[in-house]
Amino acid sequence: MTLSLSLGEYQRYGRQMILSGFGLQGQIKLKQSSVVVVGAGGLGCPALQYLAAAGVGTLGIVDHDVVESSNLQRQILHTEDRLGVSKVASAATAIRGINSNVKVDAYQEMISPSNAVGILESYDVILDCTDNPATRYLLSDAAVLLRKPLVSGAAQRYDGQLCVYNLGEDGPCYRCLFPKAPEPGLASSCEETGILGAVTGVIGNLQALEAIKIITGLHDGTTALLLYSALSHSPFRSIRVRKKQVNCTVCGTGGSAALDVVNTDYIAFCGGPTRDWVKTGQ
Amino acid sequence: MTLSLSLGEYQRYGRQMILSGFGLQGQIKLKQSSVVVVGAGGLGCPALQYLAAAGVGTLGIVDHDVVESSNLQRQILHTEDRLGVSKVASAATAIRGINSNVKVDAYQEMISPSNAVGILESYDVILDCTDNPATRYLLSDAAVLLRKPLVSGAAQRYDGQLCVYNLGEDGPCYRCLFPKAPEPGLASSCEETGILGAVTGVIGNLQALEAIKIITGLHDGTTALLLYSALSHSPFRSIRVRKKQVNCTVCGTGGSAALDVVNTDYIAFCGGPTRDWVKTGQ
Amino acid sequence: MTTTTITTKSVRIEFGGGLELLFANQKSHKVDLPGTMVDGKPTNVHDLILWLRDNLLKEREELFLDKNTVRPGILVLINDTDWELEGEGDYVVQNNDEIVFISTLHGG
Amino acid sequence: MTTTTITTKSVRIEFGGGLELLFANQKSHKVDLPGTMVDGKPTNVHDLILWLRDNLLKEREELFLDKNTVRPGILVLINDTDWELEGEGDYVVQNNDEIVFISTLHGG
Ligand SMILES: [Zn+2]
Ligand SMILES: [Zn+2]
Repeated sequence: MTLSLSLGEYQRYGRQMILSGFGLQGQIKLKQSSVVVVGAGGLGCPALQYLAAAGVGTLGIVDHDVVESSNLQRQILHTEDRLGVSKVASAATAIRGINSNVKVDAYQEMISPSNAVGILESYDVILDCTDNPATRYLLSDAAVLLRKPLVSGAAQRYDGQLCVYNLGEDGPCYRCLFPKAPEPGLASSCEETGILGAVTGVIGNLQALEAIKIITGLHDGTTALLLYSALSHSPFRSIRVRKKQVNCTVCGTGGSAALDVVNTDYIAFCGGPTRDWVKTGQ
Repeated sequence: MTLSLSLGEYQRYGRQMILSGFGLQGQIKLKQSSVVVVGAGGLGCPALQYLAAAGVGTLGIVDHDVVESSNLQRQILHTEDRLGVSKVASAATAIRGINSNVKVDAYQEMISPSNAVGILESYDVILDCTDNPATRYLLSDAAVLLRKPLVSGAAQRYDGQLCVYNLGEDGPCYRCLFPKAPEPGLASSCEETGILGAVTGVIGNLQALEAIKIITGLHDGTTALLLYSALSHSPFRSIRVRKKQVNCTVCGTGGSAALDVVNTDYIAFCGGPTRDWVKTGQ
Repeated sequence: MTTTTITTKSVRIEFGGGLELLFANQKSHKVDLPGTMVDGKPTNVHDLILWLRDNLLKEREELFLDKNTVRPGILVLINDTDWELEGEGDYVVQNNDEIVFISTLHGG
Repeated sequence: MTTTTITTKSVRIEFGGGLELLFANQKSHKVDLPGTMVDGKPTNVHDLILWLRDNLLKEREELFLDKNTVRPGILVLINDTDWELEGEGDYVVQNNDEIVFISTLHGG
């Protein structure tokens, strides 16, 4: 573990190290920390960008897909000359350009019940930058099992949502808020509903910020749901949400013990296969 | 004027073109539009990134400075291998990577009373991504003179502010809200007070979004001031602000006629030279 | 001699996350609710949900309701607070309350 | 027989944009203001500003006040509205009002 910084690091990070409540300790915490970003798309790109720039020591990136033309409108780490390249490789290249001190672990695979715990367990904070309900339940269950905070972002059309699940002793998990999955077909994807790129930018950026707050100890530890509506005169709304639910089937009393991520069929739980816009997209 | 799109453009921008209220017309408006971003730093980088990705036809970038190590913590278009390169050239390179269809005009000079009108007059929307009061007053006065909306962002420490000035018939200018400049020394800069990179990201990103809303006609035309405080439990607050002030010395009745940007000493108006953190920074 | 007092409660309703599409694509509504139900009990959020179905919903009831409550994936917010903290459907609606129905987003 | 009623107004005060540094580095304050001033007039925002100077300000008055009002660059917000729309200093403070003092930021 590195407990001091080089002169170059002082120069690079000085602007944030002089912040009250941040300091040298905050920078060292970032350097020693690891964050895994699941999904290197509209939310994952801005999140990775600001996590790398801030000096997070290790970044994991999980995505099975390759860069396509329709991604470039919002997935701002990917470039025209990396069309056809895997998103994790493209994002890793971009991150190296910003900050070569960051160690990048690239997982070019789809997160699934069988690989989730193995991939996620070595990171301090998990970012949900994915695009479908089944993966959101999977990541939440895995975060509960691994006792890690899950910074969850979502964006569709002109709207976005942000919440940190499984935070501290009494923070709720995704299932505490949404015990039953929505009907398939109601969970529409970006391809079907459209998305303004800058909306994913705002939410992904805020996900990076929440992760940085958690790592450096700047987070107040309470759970709030942030709602964003880009066309509204008053575009942001912060909601006070329930605490961990005693009767939650996963994080509630006796829940965790029964948790068996590997053998849960998340697709079936969510009512069958939902359309994968990343895969079918164009 | 191009009134249709190529197949490649349909593919690239499809996700936003299917949005209600956006459509083909919205995309064509973006393509025909031009936005000038003054300052290619913490706010300018994310703003440029999302304006380019969305397909704004022409982007102007104004900055006199070169990329330094202390910038990389938040100025996410600049890379380690472009240290020492001018910020406008570095940003232009990054934009070309994202979207080679965007025409980039790079102005490697400091915006000043003598060049402001000449640079800004050919653009539809002006983004204030600068870092000192004198330039903020200059850009506001020039925007009034040129009758263009000014999307103004600011960020320090963990806080940010966003407002669109000079919007529509009765929107206020910066001077309507702040007729008198703050005392020098009270207007502290990023170097003195510190800045968390992701905070500039959120505000710069929102500046791009406001510009896109204005260009595509999605903006509701009312002026609000958005306050952002990253560590707060309820981090955003939207404020209803005054309309254009009749007695404003610049945009009020008889004000515009008297406006003489070229011969105004903005530095003196703001109480003498303020420290330029970009220049002195390290 | 009997006196009949008709009381109504004025409530602001907001829909988000796509739910507005079921309500004439309008996000914000101002509605006047009966102060009490036919059984004499004061109007609660459960009553409000059924009232919205009968009076404001334009299409596809199954995207809003499931077994007489909001369908899974919809969060109800009472004055910027999760309704679970306020008693869920049993919360008695107050004059000038703001009640938000928001569908969770999954895109990214 | 005379009755003296002491009325106070409870007001939430927020400081932002760095102003909190002058107020013990605390952004949020709950204060009880006298309901009327010595001249018998109800307490307005101008009175509140002077009251804050006398009771809450910890240092460097010149960063908060200039000629008995807030210094240039500070915006006053009354219940999320620019005070200019509410009568500025003449606005009579109401119980439970939230008044925000925010310093404009210039960084980027
Ligand atoms: Zn739970
Ligand atoms: Zn004006």
